[in-house]
Amino acid sequence: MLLHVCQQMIGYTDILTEADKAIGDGDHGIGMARGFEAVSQKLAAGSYASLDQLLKTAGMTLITSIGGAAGVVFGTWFRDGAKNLGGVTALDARVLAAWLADGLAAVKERGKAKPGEKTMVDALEPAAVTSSQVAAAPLDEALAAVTEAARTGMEATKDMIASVGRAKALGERSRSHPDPGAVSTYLILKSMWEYAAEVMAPGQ
Amino acid sequence: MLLHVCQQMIGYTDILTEADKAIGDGDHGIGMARGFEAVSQKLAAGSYASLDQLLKTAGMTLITSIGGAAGVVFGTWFRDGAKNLGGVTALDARVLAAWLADGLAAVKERGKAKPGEKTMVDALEPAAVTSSQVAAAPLDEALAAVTEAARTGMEATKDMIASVGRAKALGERSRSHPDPGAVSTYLILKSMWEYAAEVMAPGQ
Amino acid sequence: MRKAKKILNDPRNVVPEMLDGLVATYNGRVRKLDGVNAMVRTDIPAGKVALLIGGGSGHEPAYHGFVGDNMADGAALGNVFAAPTPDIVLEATKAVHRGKGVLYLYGNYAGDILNFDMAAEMAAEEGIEVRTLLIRDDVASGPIENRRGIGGAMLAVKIAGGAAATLGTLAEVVDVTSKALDNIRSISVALHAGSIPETGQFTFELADDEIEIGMGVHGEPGVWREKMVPTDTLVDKMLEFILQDLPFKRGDEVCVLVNGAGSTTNMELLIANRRTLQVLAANGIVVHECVVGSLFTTQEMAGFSISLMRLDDELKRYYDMPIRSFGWTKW
Amino acid sequence: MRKAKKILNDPRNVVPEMLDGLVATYNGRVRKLDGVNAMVRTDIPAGKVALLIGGGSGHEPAYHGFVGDNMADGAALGNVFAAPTPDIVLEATKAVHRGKGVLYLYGNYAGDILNFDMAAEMAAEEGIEVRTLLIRDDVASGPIENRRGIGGAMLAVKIAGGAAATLGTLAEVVDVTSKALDNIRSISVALHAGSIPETGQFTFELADDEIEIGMGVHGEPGVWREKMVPTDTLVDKMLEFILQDLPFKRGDEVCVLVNGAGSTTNMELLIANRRTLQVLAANGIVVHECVVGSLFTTQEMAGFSISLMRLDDELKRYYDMPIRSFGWTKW
Ligand SMILES: Nc1ncnc2c1ncn2[C@@H]1O[C@H](COP(=O)(O)OP(=O)(O)O)[C@@H](O)[C@H]1O
Ligand SMILES: Nc1ncnc2c1ncn2[C@@H]1O[C@H](COP(=O)(O)OP(=O)(O)O)[C@@H](O)[C@H]1O
Ligand SMILES: [Mg+2]
Ligand SMILES: [Mg+2]
Ligand SMILES: [Mg+2]
Ligand SMILES: [Mg+2]
Repeated sequence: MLLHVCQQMIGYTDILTEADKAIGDGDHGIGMARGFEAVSQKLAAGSYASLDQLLKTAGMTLITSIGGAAGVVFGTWFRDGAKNLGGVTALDARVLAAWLADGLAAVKERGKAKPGEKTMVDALEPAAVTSSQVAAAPLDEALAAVTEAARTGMEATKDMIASVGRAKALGERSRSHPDPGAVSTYLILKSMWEYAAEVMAPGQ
Repeated sequence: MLLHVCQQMIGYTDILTEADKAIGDGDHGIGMARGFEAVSQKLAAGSYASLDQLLKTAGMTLITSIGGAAGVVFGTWFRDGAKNLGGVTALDARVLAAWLADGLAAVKERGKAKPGEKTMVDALEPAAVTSSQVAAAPLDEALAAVTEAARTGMEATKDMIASVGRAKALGERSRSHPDPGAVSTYLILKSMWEYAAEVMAPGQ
Repeated sequence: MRKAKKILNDPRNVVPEMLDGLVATYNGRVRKLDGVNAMVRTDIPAGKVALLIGGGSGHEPAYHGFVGDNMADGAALGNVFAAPTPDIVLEATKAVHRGKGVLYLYGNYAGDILNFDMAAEMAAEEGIEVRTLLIRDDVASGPIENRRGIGGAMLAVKIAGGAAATLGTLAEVVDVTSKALDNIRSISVALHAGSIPETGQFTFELADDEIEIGMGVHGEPGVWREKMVPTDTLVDKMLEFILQDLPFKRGDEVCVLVNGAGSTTNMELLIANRRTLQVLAANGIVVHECVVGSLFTTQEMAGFSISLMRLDDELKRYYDMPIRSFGWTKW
Repeated sequence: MRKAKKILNDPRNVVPEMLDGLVATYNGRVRKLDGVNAMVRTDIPAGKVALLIGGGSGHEPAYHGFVGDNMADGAALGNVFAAPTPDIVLEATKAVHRGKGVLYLYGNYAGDILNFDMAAEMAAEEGIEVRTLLIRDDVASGPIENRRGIGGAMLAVKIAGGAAATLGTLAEVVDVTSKALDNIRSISVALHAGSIPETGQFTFELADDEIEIGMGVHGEPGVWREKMVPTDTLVDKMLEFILQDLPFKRGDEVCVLVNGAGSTTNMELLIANRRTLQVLAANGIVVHECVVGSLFTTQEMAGFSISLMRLDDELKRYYDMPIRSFGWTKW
């Protein structure tokens, strides 16, 4: 599944470049592409006994390959989100909820961004909240709801004025454009959902 | 008359810029404008007892104000051309012939350019030759012939390959464009003729 | 849309390739760290307080070009306009540390803070004391905590480098550098954008007849946009912002940096410098020295910044020290 | 047609205004001559052989930015891309002369020769001995007598400056400088043109996807035009011309200058430097030192040049001397 996310995110480079050009410095697309390219190489290199090992490795790889604000932010989500996943080996809606909840907490702790400040937090928080509500549902249904929540949160960033990160400087000018990191957050979850629905579900 | 030449040459700035852009570095127009602007200010400043004093001053002023190759070349023509004009006070066809002949000689001596090397010499030489043939004619008629000779010489530079000066470097690429200095030479004489024909002649 | 015209190899390798070319200009006085985009001096004395600078690449010679004698001991390089990752900063930290602690000095950008802070935590786990100072010289970017680091950063690095080469403890170096930072003010003007090698795209658009005062090095918005104006009119406006901000007073002594953004000509910078000195003289401000050059660039961005640092005897002593680096050499 | 976007006052005053701004960066070590666009050192020792350089403006920091300690004693400035007039050169000559004669060192351009020669004649009339050496380092401009002076000129000025600061007679300085000139070779590549402030027009046109190898600093034609290529491919071609021209042989020792034309980024220059050193190493040529920067520009022209100077012990001695000037400082 993570491999699919990597491929998708690399494919979204131009969309994210445009989003960051509009309110930032235009490097978000190449940064995410660089990061998920590195993750897919890491995955190819070794096999992982447990899911938390996999996510921690992926997170650390994002942190050490993306750079900029996004590297730490998204890497922290992936890595620290997995800190309470014990040795689980399969992803289900409950695991997803824990990963998003702990990831969100860690990102907020690290980045000091509050909801409404036009960051990826505005997409990740609704996703985490929804995820905890559908923790008993089948994974593909849960991811469908979580993705929709992230999308709504991402859309909402259009009406926000950036007060954190590079885009902060744009203040008023950032209005009416979505936050690039929020877009990435939505696209990451969307890719997971696609995979769960199209690849895993049929198999179950 | 010289004042009229100054005004005209300043007016030709763009034509000369274009000519030098085509085969040189594009500064001939502003250089000549700078030079003749300086000359007209000199003229305004003081009055001159004799023609040779006037021309020597104008020549020295061109040398010290234009810069580049043209400053020395055109200044030498004006200044050294006047070296045998004793204390003549009025310009006639004979004086014109002496000024062009001595000026040409001095320019060739200083610049080492031979006819056919695509420089102002290719316009000045035919002008000097013609001038010596019409030395007995009225000034306006003489200038008409001299101007026509300079124009023909200037036109001929289109078929030449520059082998002297900044444009030299262009070699083949300089073909089919006239030499900017030759254009200036023609325009200077043309301005003198206009003045002789329109302003002086009627008065005589 | 117009793309940038540049001579490069694979744009994804610009940083390591550029770093090789940069290290080579040091004739062995600096080396690249294996595996990470960081460079450090080869001759850092034992027991020296270390100065580490860094940030995104693409601003050459800033920051990495200011590693050198009486300047920074090392630099951590990110990709173009992207903060260096924590592992790069950590490796560089270990490489420059000589037992007396490390001062992190860099511009106030969210990405840099997130990455340098994470590295500082890792360094602490390894028993390395790290102190951090943020460069916030751009008066056009709002209240002090929001201010960005621009051209004046180079003056801060010079003072910090001199202090780190002279003083015995990290705390003392921090004090002197803080004083320098408190006394530096800058303002910039942008004419056109620089581009990111990997995308070939310019980071912002500005009309052919427009300039923007206070625009950030990545296109962050400034104080206002207006039509082209003559140097003197523009410099007068820019200095108004700086002078009233500190404020600089009659009798103050300063050093001046007129910094080019990349493609702005030396001719324009020198003419701006001329006006700057006229205005300072008219305000009774004494100029100790003025520096003109493109020290902090944004690729081929056009524009320039003016920075002033108010000096006292202590700061002047460090400013006057000879330095030797790719970006700035003085004796 | 696209016009250049620049911040200037009246374009007709760029030279004197720029000169004011330039002299100010010297902190009193250089002064402007009254009435003419020339600058000279304030501390030229009695009995010193004098070195005078100059040419058209617009190439800053060349040439006038290379007046300074162990560099030139003075510079005569023309208008943008136009040789200085004889009176300027003469005034500068008188101001730098200390009884031991004056060396004129400048690029091989018709306008410069005509004006400096006329000044030399006037100086002779005043009893000042003048010797002239032309810089002809551009291998792309045909037979030696036609070759133009480009980036390598700065290496020649460095050697001449060192020699003039050290040796007792004009003849000796001429000998050393001639040897340097015989051992310098350069080649350039152009990406787009610079503009003339007074007309706002670019001096030549080059398609968005085209470069021209060997193109002169004023758009003089080069060896060939081609589509954009990667740095390594381009540098390999450029060095081929230089290496075979001297020719440089296995075991030769050289110093290297990778010079930017104006708006080309340090990043591009440093990556070109990296490849240059790789190629030289592969050819068994020893690099004594490499310098990367925009020392000889043509306004906002994009492109760069590579220069090599073959060294022997004598040239190395002068090359290694510390220098201090606006354009190049070394210790
Ligand atoms: N403090 C923060 N907390 C959470 N997310 C942040 C923070 N700062 C920045 N971000 C996210 O990072 C994104 C920008 O990433 P990117 O463009 O790759 O880095 P940079 O801003 O350094 O160029 C923003 O859109 C925002 O969502
Ligand atoms: N050696 C020479 N002898 C005669 N005329 C010359 C010589 N060199 C240059 N010129 C003239 O000068 C003109 C160029 O003048 P200009 O563009 O003002 O100077 P530059 O070539 O220095 O830019 C040429 O068109 C040519 O007619
Ligand atoms: Mg960004
Ligand atoms: Mg010309
Ligand atoms: Mg960035
Ligand atoms: Mg010229």
